[in-house]
Order: sequence, then C-alpha cells, then structure tokens
Amino acid sequence: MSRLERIWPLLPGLAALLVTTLLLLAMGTSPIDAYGAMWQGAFGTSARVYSVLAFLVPLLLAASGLLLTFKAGLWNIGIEGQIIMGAIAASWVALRVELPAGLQIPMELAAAMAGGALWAALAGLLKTRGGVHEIFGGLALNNLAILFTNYLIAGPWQPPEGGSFRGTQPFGAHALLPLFENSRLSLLSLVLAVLAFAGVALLLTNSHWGLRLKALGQNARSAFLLGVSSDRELLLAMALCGALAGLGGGVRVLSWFDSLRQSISGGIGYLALMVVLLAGFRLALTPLVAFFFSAVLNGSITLQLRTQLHSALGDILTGVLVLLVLLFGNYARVRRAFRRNRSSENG
Amino acid sequence: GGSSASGEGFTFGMILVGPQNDHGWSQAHFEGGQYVVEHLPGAEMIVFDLLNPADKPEATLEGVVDEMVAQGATLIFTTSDEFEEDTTTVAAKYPDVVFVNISGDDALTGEGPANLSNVMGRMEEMKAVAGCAAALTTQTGQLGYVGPLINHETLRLTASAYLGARHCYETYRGENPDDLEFTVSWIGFWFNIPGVTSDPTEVTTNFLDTGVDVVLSGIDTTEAINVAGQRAAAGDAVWAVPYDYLGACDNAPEICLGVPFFNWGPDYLAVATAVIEGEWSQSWLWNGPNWDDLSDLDSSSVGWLNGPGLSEEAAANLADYISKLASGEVAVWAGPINLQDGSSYIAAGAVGTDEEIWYLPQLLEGMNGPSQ
Amino acid sequence: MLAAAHAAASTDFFLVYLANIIMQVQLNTIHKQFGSLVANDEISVLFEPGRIYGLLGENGAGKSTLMKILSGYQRPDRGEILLGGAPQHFASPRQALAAGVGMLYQEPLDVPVFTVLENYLLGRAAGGESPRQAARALEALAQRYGFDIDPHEHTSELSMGERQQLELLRLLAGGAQVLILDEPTTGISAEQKDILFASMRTLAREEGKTLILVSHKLDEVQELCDYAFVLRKGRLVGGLPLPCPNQQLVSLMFDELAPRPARRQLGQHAPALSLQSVQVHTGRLELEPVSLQLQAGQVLGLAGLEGSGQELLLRACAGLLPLSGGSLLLGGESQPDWNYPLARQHGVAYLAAGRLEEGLVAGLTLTEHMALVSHTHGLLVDWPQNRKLAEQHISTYQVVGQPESYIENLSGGNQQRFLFAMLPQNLKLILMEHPTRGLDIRSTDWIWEQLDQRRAQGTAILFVSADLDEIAARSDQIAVFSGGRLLRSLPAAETSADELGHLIGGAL
Amino acid sequence: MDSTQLIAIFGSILLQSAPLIIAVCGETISERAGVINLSMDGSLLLSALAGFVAALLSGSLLLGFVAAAAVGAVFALIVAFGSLHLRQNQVAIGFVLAMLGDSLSAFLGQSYTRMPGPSVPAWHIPVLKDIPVLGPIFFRQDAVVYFALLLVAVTWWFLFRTRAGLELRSAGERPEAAFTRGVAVRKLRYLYAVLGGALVGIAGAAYSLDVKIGWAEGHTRGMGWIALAIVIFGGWSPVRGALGAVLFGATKALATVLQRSFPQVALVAFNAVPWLLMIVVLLLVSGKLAAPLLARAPATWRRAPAAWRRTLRGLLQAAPPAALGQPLDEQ
Ligand SMILES: Nc1ncnc2c1ncn2[C@@H]1O[C@H](COP(=O)(O)OP(=O)(O)OP(=O)(O)O)[C@@H](O)[C@H]1O
Ligand SMILES: Nc1ncnc2c1ncn2[C@@H]1O[C@H](COP(=O)(O)OP(=O)(O)OP(=O)(O)O)[C@@H](O)[C@H]1O
Ligand SMILES: [Mg+2]
Ligand SMILES: [Mg+2]
Repeated sequence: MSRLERIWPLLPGLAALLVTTLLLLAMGTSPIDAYGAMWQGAFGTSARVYSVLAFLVPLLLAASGLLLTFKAGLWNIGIEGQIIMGAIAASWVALRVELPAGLQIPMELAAAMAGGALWAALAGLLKTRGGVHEIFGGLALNNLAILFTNYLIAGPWQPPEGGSFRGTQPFGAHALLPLFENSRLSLLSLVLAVLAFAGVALLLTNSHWGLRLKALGQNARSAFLLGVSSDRELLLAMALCGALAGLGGGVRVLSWFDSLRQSISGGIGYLALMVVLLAGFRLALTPLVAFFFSAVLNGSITLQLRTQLHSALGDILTGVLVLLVLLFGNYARVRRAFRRNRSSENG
Repeated sequence: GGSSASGEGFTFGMILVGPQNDHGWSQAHFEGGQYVVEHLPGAEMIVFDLLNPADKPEATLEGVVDEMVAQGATLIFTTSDEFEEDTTTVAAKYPDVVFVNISGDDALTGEGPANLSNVMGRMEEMKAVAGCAAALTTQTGQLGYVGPLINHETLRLTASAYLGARHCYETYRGENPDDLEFTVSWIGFWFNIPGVTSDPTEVTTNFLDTGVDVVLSGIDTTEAINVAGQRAAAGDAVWAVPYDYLGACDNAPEICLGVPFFNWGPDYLAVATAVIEGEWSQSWLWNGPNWDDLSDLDSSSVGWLNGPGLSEEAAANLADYISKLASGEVAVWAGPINLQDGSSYIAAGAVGTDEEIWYLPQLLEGMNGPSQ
Repeated sequence: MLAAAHAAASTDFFLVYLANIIMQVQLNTIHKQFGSLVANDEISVLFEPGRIYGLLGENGAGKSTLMKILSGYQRPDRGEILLGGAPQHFASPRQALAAGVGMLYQEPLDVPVFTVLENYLLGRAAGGESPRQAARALEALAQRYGFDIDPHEHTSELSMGERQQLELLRLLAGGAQVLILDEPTTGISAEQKDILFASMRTLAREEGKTLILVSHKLDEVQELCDYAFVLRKGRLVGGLPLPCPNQQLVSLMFDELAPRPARRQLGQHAPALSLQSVQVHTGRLELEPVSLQLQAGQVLGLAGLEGSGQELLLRACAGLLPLSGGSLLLGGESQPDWNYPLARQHGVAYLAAGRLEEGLVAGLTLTEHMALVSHTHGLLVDWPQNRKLAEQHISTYQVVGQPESYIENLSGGNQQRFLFAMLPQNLKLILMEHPTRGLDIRSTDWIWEQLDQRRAQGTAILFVSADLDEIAARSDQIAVFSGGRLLRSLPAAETSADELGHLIGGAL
Repeated sequence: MDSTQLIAIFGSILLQSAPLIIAVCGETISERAGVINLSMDGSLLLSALAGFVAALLSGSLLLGFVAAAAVGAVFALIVAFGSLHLRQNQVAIGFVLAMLGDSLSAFLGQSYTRMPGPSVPAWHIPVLKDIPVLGPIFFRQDAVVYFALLLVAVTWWFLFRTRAGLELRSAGERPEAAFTRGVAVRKLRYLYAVLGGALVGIAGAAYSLDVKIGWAEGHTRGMGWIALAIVIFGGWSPVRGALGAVLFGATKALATVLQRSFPQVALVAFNAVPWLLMIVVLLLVSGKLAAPLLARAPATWRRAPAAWRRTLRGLLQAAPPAALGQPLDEQ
C-alpha cells in the first residue's frame, strides 16, 4: 500500500500519456515519432529553448498572479483580459509616447501593469460592489478586452497604409525589449518574471497580507469579523494579479511580437489557470508546471509540421493531465472514496 | 499546366491562417499546394494551418518558417494579408528562400526584400459576375453581402459585386439600378470568432428575415449558403453565392447561383517551377481569369462556376455578360463611379486603373453599409 | 416496566398491549467509534412504550450519536437494535421511520425555501395522495395535537417552534411509534413549549408511543419524563426514575462540578452604549424603534424567539447592519456612520453564534489565527513570536490544542475558549450571540467567569441567547423582543426564566 | 421594416435561442440538484461535433442527437464523479473540462470542418401555423424549437409540481434534510447532473444540426458560459431562464439590425452588447444592488402582504440553491 502511495502522483501523468498515445495511434501516427517531434520542438536547438522560455514569461507571470487570487478564494478567469489590457496599455505608450532611452521601456512596463491592474480591479469591483461572480464578470471583461483590441487596431491605431486586421504598425526599435540572440526571448522579462514569482511566494508564505488573503479564501465572513477588510484585500489581490498578468501582456507586445495584434494573448490566461490547477496551488510546483506547459505547446508546433497532426494535441495532453490530477491526484481521497463505496455496498 | 519539371528533392511550405479544410479561403490555398505536388512528382509540401494568435498563441510565423526551412523548404507561401509584415521580416532573415505572400503589396511598393513576391487572384470581375447572377435572380430587389472586415481588398471586391449587380439589373432585367438595394454587413473578421465577430449565421438570417433574397458571401467560410439552404428547404425563395472555393456550392447546391473561386494551383505551380529551375525573380502577380474558360483549373487563376440554382434564363444572360467582359466591351469599373460619400472617384468615360481599383478607399454611392 | 399500567388509560386494552409488545425498543451493546474516539461504548438500554425518557449527559457524552444510530442516521460499529424483539438494520432514517422510529433534530432538518406542505410531502411515499389531500391530512393532524399550521406558508417564515411542530407532524404521519427529540426547547416560547410538552404527554399516555427527550435542562426533564438515562464519555452510567433530586442527576453526569460562583453586580454608571430610537430593517424583518441604555460593566440580555428582532439589533450595534433610523452612542459619543471596522477600532467586539462560520477560519492553525489578529505593522509575519503568543493563550485559556492544530479540529468548547483568547484587552463592549450554545455546564460557567473578569474592567456586555435560563441568570437588565418590537425592558432581578418564556411568546 | 419582417425576425430569434434554452434547462436541473456543471462550454462544443458527425455518418438525425446527449452526459458524469465521489472541487473540474472539450473538439473535428451535412428539416404544424402573428413565430419552426419549448414547460412542471421534482430540489437546497427523509441524495445528484448534461449535449447537436449547421473549430465557443450566466439570471427557473435566453437572442438580433441602421457606429460596439448585457443582467439579479434598494423601500411596501413581498424579492434577486456545489457526507 505504501509503495502504491509513493508512486501514486505519477499515475495521472502516465494515464494522460496513455490517452494521448491512444489518440495518436487512432490517427495512425507513431507515438514515438510524435513525442520525439515534440521533444525536438521544445529542446531540439537552443533557439527552441529560447522560444520555450520566451513563451514561459507571460505564462509564469499570470500563474504567479493567480496564486494570489486563488489564495483569496477568487476564480480570476478574467486574467485573459488582464493580459490583453496590459498589452494595450504598453502599446499605447510604445505608439504614442516618446521618452528618453532609459525611461521608455520602464514606462511601457509600468503602463502594462497599470492596464492589467485596472481591468482586474474592475472585475474585483463588480464582485465586491456588484455581487457579480468573478467568473462571469471576468469572462465578459475578457471578451470586451478582445473587442477593444480589435477596435484599436482596425480604428484609431490602424497602420498608416490602412486597415487590415492584423495589428498596429511595428513599434520603433527603441520601444522594444532587447532580445536575446535573435530569439523572442527578452532576458529582462525573464528576470522580471522570476522576481515576480519570488515576490508572490514571499507574500504568500510570510506576509501579514498573505495570511489575510488565506483567511479570506478559507472563510471570508470569519476573516471580516476578525478584522480583515475583505473588499479591500480582494481588490488588492485582483489588482496585483492583474498587474502581473498585464506585465505579461506587455512582454507579449514588446518582445514576442513587435506590435499590438488581435488576440494578443490567445488564451495564455486560461493556460495559466490550468498551470495553477495542475500545480495544485502549490508554490514550488507552479514554475515547473508552467515550464512544462510552455515546452509541450512549443513542441506541438513541430509536432504539427512533422506529422501534420493538429496541434490541439498538446492542449489535449495537458488538459487530460490536469483533469486526471484533479480527479485522482489525491491518494487519500481516492482511497477513501472507494473504501466508502465498498462499505456501503456491504452495509 | 503541362510542366515537365521534376519535384524530386523540392520542398515547399504552405502557411494557412484558417483550417486547411474550411471549404473557403484556406482550403483553396491548400489545394493549390496539392496541385503543385501533383504536377511536380516528388515534391513535398509542409502545411501549417490555423496560424493565428487566437488559435495558437505559442506559434509565430517566424517560428514556423524556421522549422520549415530546417526541414528543407526553399519556397514558402504565406497565404494571408495577416502575414504580410511578418513575411517581409522573415524573408530578410532567409534570403535564400523564396517567399510568396498572398494579397500583399510589398513587392509592388518595393518594401519587400528581393526574395519576396506577391500573388493575388484578380477576383474583381468574378465578383462582378457574382453580383450579376444575384441581380438576375432576385425577386425582392434586395441583395445582402456578408463582408469580413473592412480593408482595400474587401472594399474593392464588395464594390465590384455591386457594380456587376447594377449593370445586370439594368441591362438584362430592364429595372432601374437605383432601385436595387445592396446592403453590406461586416462581421469583423475573415471568419466567425464566437463572441468577437458578428455571427455570420445571424447576419445572414437577419438579411433573409428583412427582405433580402440573395445573399453573397465575402467571408472565408460557408455560413451564408448554409443558412440560405436551410431557408430554401423550409420553402423560402432565397439563393446564395458563396466565395473563395470551387467546391463551396456543395453545401446547398439547389440554391447556389454559382461561386467566384480562387484557383491558386497554376500560379503556385509557375512559381515552384521557376524556383526549381532557378529562374525565379521577384514579381507582383495579379492574375485574372482565363476568359475562354472560367472554370479551367489548369489556366484560370480565378474563376466562376455556375451553380445549379441559376435559372436557365439567368444563365444565358450571365453568359452574355461574361462574354462582354471578356471582349472588353463592358468594363466593371467604367465611370462614372462615385464613392459612398458622394465624391466622384472615376470620371464618366474613364475606366478605373489597377491602382484605383486596388486602393479603393470606400464603398460606392448607392451601397448600404459602413465604409470604415 | 409493565406496559399494562399505562394502557389502562386506553379504551382498547388488548390492541395497545399488542402495540406495546411490538414497539418495545431495545439497544444492545451499541458501539460506535470515530477514529480513536469512542462515542458510544457498549451501550445497552431498553425503552418501553407509553413512557417518556430523558437522555442526559455532558457535551460529547454520546447522546446524539446513540440517537442517530437508533434513528438510522448512522450505523453502529457493533451491537443491535431490537424493535419489539425483532432485530433491525436501518440503512437510512427513512427505513427507521418506516419501522416506526422518528427523530426530531435540534435544528429542524427541513428545507426552509419549501412550503410547509412541500416539507410535509418530501420523503412521503407517493401512494396516490394528491397535494390537496395531503394538505387536508396535515391540517387535521395539526389540529389533533393543538398545533396551528398553514400548509401554504413558506417554512422560512415559521418560528422555530412551528418548524418543530411541522417536523413532529411529519414523523407522526410517517407512522412513528418511537419519537426522539434532541434538545427541542431551545429557542421556542413558553407557550410553544407548553403545547409541545402537552402533545408529548398525549402521544405517550394516550397513544402509547415511546418518547425520548435529549436535553441539558434538568428542570424540563424532571417535569416531563418518567425515567432518565445518563451517559458519560460514551458509556451508560445509570438510570433513575423521575422525579428525583437534581443533585443525583448531576453527580451522575459529571465527575465533579465546581459550584457556580455568585454573580457580582458591577454596574459602574458610566455610559457604555446608548440606543435612541434605533430602527433596523432587512428585507425580511423590520425592527421598530428601540431605545436602550447600557452602563460599563453591565450585562444586558436580549430575549426573544428567533427572528424577533433581537439579532438584528445586536448586529446593528456591531455595525454589521446599517441603522435605518435613530442613533447609536458609544461612551456618550454619537456615532453617525457606524460600521464594523469602526466598531472594532472603538473597542467593540462581536462574537457570532456559528464559531466556524463566523469567527474562526477553518484551515488556519491557532498560530495563524494569532498572527491574523496581532496588530504588528511590519510586512512580514514574525512566526516564532506568534507561536509563542499562541502557546501563552493556550495555557491561559486552558485550550486543549497545540499552536499547530487546525482550529476545526478543536472541540466546540475549546473553539469558544480560543475565540475568547483572541479578544483584545480593554474592550468597551462585547456583543455575543448564543455565547454558550451547545456547551455543557462546566464550559458555560468558565465562559461567564471570563466575562465577569472583563466586566470588572468596565466592559459592558450585550448578548442574545435562546436559553432563557442563561438570560435570567447572567443579565443585569433584560430586553424582551417579540415580532420585531422591543416589548419590555426590565431588571433581571424582577423576572424569571418562566416569565420570560411567556413574554417572548408575545404576552404582556 | 414591416410587420411581416418583424414576425420573421422574432421567429429567427426563437430558433437561434432554442439550443440556449435547452442548455439552460439542463444546467438548471443539474444546479437545482446541487451540482454546478461548469464544463458547459466544452461539452457544447464536443457534443455539437459528435452530433454532427454521428448524423453525417449514420444518416440519422436521431442518432446525432443521441450521440451528442451521450457526450454531454459523460462530461456531467465526470463532474459528478469528481465532486460527489472523489470530493474534489466542482468548479475546477468543470473548468478543466471546458478547456479540454474545446481542444478535443478541435482535434477530433478537423476532418469534418464545414462539411455539408444533414440538418433538421422545418416542420410547420398544420392549423396552428396559420394563427396570425403567433403562427409564424411559434409554429413554423422545426422539431428542435418545439422540443425546447416543451422542455421548458416539462422542466418547470417536473421541478415544481411533482414529487420527484420536490426531491430533486431538496437535494440542492438541504441535502441533510433530504437524506433523513429517505431521499437518495447522491444518487439523485448523479442522475440529474447526468440528465442535465445530456440536455446540454442535445443543445450542442441543436447547434450543429439546426441553428449553425455543420462543424467548425470553436463553433459554439462562448455559448456555454453565456448559458451559465443565463441560469443565474433565470433564478434557477426554466421559465425565466428561457426568457433570458430569448432576451439574449433578441439583443443580438437587435445588434445586427442596428449595425445596419447605424453604419457610423463602430462594429465592436455591437459585438460588445452581449457581454455588456451579461454584466448588467448579473448586476441586476445579484442581491448586492437589490438589497439596499429593498431596505430603502417605502413603508407601504414594507406593510405589503408577505406573499407579495416574497414574489417581488424573488423577481429582483435570485438565490442559488442553498447547497449548490456542496458535498454531503451521508454518514
Ligand atoms: N461524525 C463524527 N466524527 C467524529 N467524531 C464525532 C462525530 N460525531 C460525533 N463525534 C464525537 O463523538 C462524541 C459524541 O458526540 P455526540 O454528538 O453524541 O455527543 P452529545 O452527547 O450529543 O453531545 P452534546 O451535548 O454536545 O450534543 C463527541 O466527542 C463528538 O465530537
Ligand atoms: N466531525 C469531526 N471530525 C473529526 N473529529 C471531530 C469531529 N467532531 C469532533 N471531533 C473531535 O472530537 C473531539 C471531541 O469533540 P466535541 O466537540 O464533541 O468535544 P466536547 O467533548 O463536546 O468538548 P466541548 O465541551 O469542548 O465542546 C474533539 O477533539 C474534536 O477534534
Ligand atoms: Mg460538543
Ligand atoms: Mg448532541
């Protein structure tokens, strides 16, 4: 039994791999080739690794933010919109503000954080003041952010040669993050993401504020009666999460792309939610899982090019994995569930 | 057609913005690529579809091109105006690979590097034919156009359909063309993105509910003909003209008046052959139809295929219109043409130049619907 | 033990005799364990028909567990239940009811959003009875026991007593021959208690049913019951025919019980809280203008049936509900924009009834609770310091637990102790809802001792309780509420729990 | 726009709302029993695909709907199993399933994109169809619309007028009470979660076989979330939920009309309408805004009979089933 308990956490992973393998076999593809292609696509060359890291940055930023909101008991589905608003705010500075060299980029990043924080605070206000559940407020705000992007790139921010729907004109070189070795990776952004994660970890484990969030997340009513100002802390948690997500959005426009594009986030926020769920809200696991996600997704590009298989396969792999871990990851609960079942059959 | 070159060892990339089987724009390109493979035995095509940030936030044109070049591609088609800027950038990165961007103009304006060319089908006349077929069929005198997003390309194509419709309404049905109602509803993107664009199903439904009886599609996908087919099956007298893809009528043949389609194969084959033979040079291709046979898939870059829904009388009139276009007796863009704001764009007696047509700034006078 | 003695009252001696044989309830060596905790340790008891039994014991003695087993809510680990000599295996309360055993839980287990009729219908065998017929049957049944219930009323609009009546009727209609009532008199008026007791007597004496009353209130048990069983730490420690001297019961229930200290009069004549024509209303209830005064060191008990407005007033004083009229003065100062955070700043503490719902945070350890309420201002938590603080409080307040214990794993009494431990010093006013609900006499006395110490420091106390004995015994002044109105305010010395029972029913 | 056109528009709105109505009824049933099935967006997509493909391959529309119902039921079963059996967070499982359903549908549906396929034929009801105004709106539709309308009535009747419905609601309101009365709470929750899921599946097929014929990636994306919001707006009543669905459809239709009437307004403004509507509507029904209003209501209102007050309160604010999403330990 104890042996089983020890290897238990690995089982959902193996099961997810099995499901994907069966899918591959059903599509008539060699699983070995497929996984090989994914590995190659993620780690085959140094350029690929940079790409994995570059995609990791916004994902990790958003996931770090989500650790805060989850701790406070909030389902911040609106994170997608917060990434987008961060991207929009950064683009605004990049397009419309001309600053001395040392100031331009900090200003853009600050604007990105403000944009994300603002959008998150809006969802927070809808929740605390309006009683609108953050899942629905957040979803609506996500779509509004996408529409706002579309309005900007097709309207006031359209490139001088006229409207297409692709995005704004590329920002000037001075406005873009310096890139590492011809890749899309900005080392500065990677450092910021790591710092942000470390800051979140410190806040959650050792700060009064983190403890207040935890209390709120467990029992908002009791926390309020114990003197925690629930509305303020919830708003703050949302805003901080939004700021990190917004920073991620800024990184998307300033290094991954070079302009504001439609669907600038394309679901990174939802991915971040999956990351945190798979990590089981555990601090230490979050960056690892985020890295894993980034590798799988980048690998699936190569997978598609080599095997001509739909790249949603990567999403399926991660989705099944998260589902299985959520369902069966907790050995004690699974054992109890099945024991209870047996006993009620006998009884 | 009739190339004798061998494709042995030749690899090319095909990058699509939508799914490769969308029965629309992206599938037309995909099949253009397949045409190349068929005619260059041994050639290999690498396809990457759904390259757009909404579907694949982790993918970029550059990353995909990197991989394609690594797999040995020496020619890469980037088949959307969405890819225009990125193609220019990545073409500079790989000067030894030939890039063909569809619907862009960087080879025309000189912004692109020397290894980049543009190809676009000259669809304007075919859209005029589509408009004509609609005008010949309508019983309510109301045509609806489901437009994608507003840019030069979509403006000029929509306007061409309108010009064709006006001409035929007057010439063959003896009606006052000013009585023809032609309404454009833009959904906001090339295809439906739920929650973000207008839903083309609903737009079409709304057209049909409010008196429109022929719907023309300008988007990449097939909703318009689907809805019209469903309505017709329920007993309504409605028709549709799909777009882009030769097989698009299949979704509801009985009410399909015909389809203006892109046939990328011949142009793609020409480019590929030139690359293999080392004779490729930069160009900006805007090839029109083979007027002798609009549906000859080996020669016509764009074409028109009559649909089963077209009545015999209408088909005859349409054939007459097509022959007059072919002979030059009638020009789609013959003045006087005024813009929607009333200003004169092409003077009476003049015919629009390529530049004037390509860069049309607004819809035309008489058309309903926003120009920006 | 002769059932025949009671059957004499009945007209048909033979039938009742037969019923009695059938409905004799025997529990044999019932054993139930939760983890390592033995809740019922080989308990064997016999309940005879036509009699009313009391089941006594301190908190956690295992009373509820035993009754839940008898009523099919829980299954015993060992032991058997015999009804009329036949062994029974109840898989659910419904099966138990089908066999004739029904239980009335302390908190009525009904669905508040349903109508009375819906609650009555829920779980009844569908057997072709139309809702209209059911409504008529329900009304007839209610009339028989002197209850007044409208089948189409929403259950949430009923008083606690009426909800109990509804449950009782439902059980009777379901064919209950054995009725278990777990602390049924908390929160109901004297009239309703009289009606309830009368109906219980009818059920036992006239209909030959078996009744089991679980209660902490010895007076009630003495008044109503024929016989009492006493549990202690999961074991049956004895049974006594009633009435008997209270002291006999108490010594069975507890090892030793410190005498209750005499109550001190501590009014200091400095104004603590003053309410002037305070009005409160929620969507459900409107509290008409209330004026009350409370001096430092004084205790004001608010009596009333649940939902009579006293809870609203308490919450308004805590700043948890807005005043819709009137004014509130704290220490003589008017507080126009009164709210909870402000109240805390002004030295007002509020303890709600549901400890784990409103007060403590399940999932946090004792140390984390300390850190949460400690008023250090740095960004980071000083964990060693807070752990030490938690240890201190644990020993001062005699909490059974460790600094690392999660609060939800403490027993109810210990949770309440820890809540008191977290109260800041030098409070002006403590507001409490049911401060000792569910606690046994020992913990209750300890809590009030703590409160007395606070009173000596000048803290005023305002509390709501459903336990009228507690209100009568612990208050200086008592305010009685009925139907959203302050009915009367009177000095505690001039009244008794009995009189309060009549007052809260609306009698003047 | 003349009255014939207006009637035609109303008819179309009803058709386009039909899948939403079905999905809202399904989710309402599930939530009334205490199970939140947040996977709806993903299960709508996957069942839309399953319905279309099954009907296409078998040539039987009925089989299409059955396949879709099965997919929806399986999704609901996973949520139910995870929460009722394994006691994991319903919201988390639902969310992951929503994502997974989306990517699975994209993957499995790739070779069925925009293929021509079968669709539900129109079926005008004789006699009734000729009633002025109502006939064209309600009775010149197809089986899906009739099913949706019937479903609303049946669901309402079942929930509020039958014993079984009483038990269902008790499982979501006060499971402990239901359990003591012999209601097999867990079994019921499984049953109704799965039934609700099957209805969501049918809604998916209603899209791909009727309202948005065919399959394409992301075909119904977003509609599941909107349906979930409408369940809240509907106060967990199928009738109010159906009205909400139609209102939503009407607003979108209105946006389409307005776009044509006011071409100068940016397109995004109209596309934003559903989402703004979602926020506004949830703001309206949340107690937070209604409660202070009620507290400040005039005195006459406060003296109104309790029944009236209850009704109005019920209209202004909708409380979810009290035990929604909460597990019950049956020991
Ligand atoms: N489900 C359970 N899991 C674990 N322990 C339990 C459970 N139910 C009861 N216990 C424990 O069993 C013991 C007996 O509890 P029970 O509720 O029977 O006591 P009681 O005599 O009714 O007490 P009270 O007077 O407080 O109502 C207590 O220590 C209690 O904490
Ligand atoms: N549901 C439960 N699950 C696990 N343990 C429980 C549960 N209920 C009670 N316990 C444990 O049983 C023990 C006794 O709990 P209970 O609340 O009955 O104590 P008690 O004897 O009534 O004490 P007090 O007088 O302080 O209320 C406690 O240590 C508590 O941790
Ligand atoms: Mg206890
Ligand atoms: Mg008890």
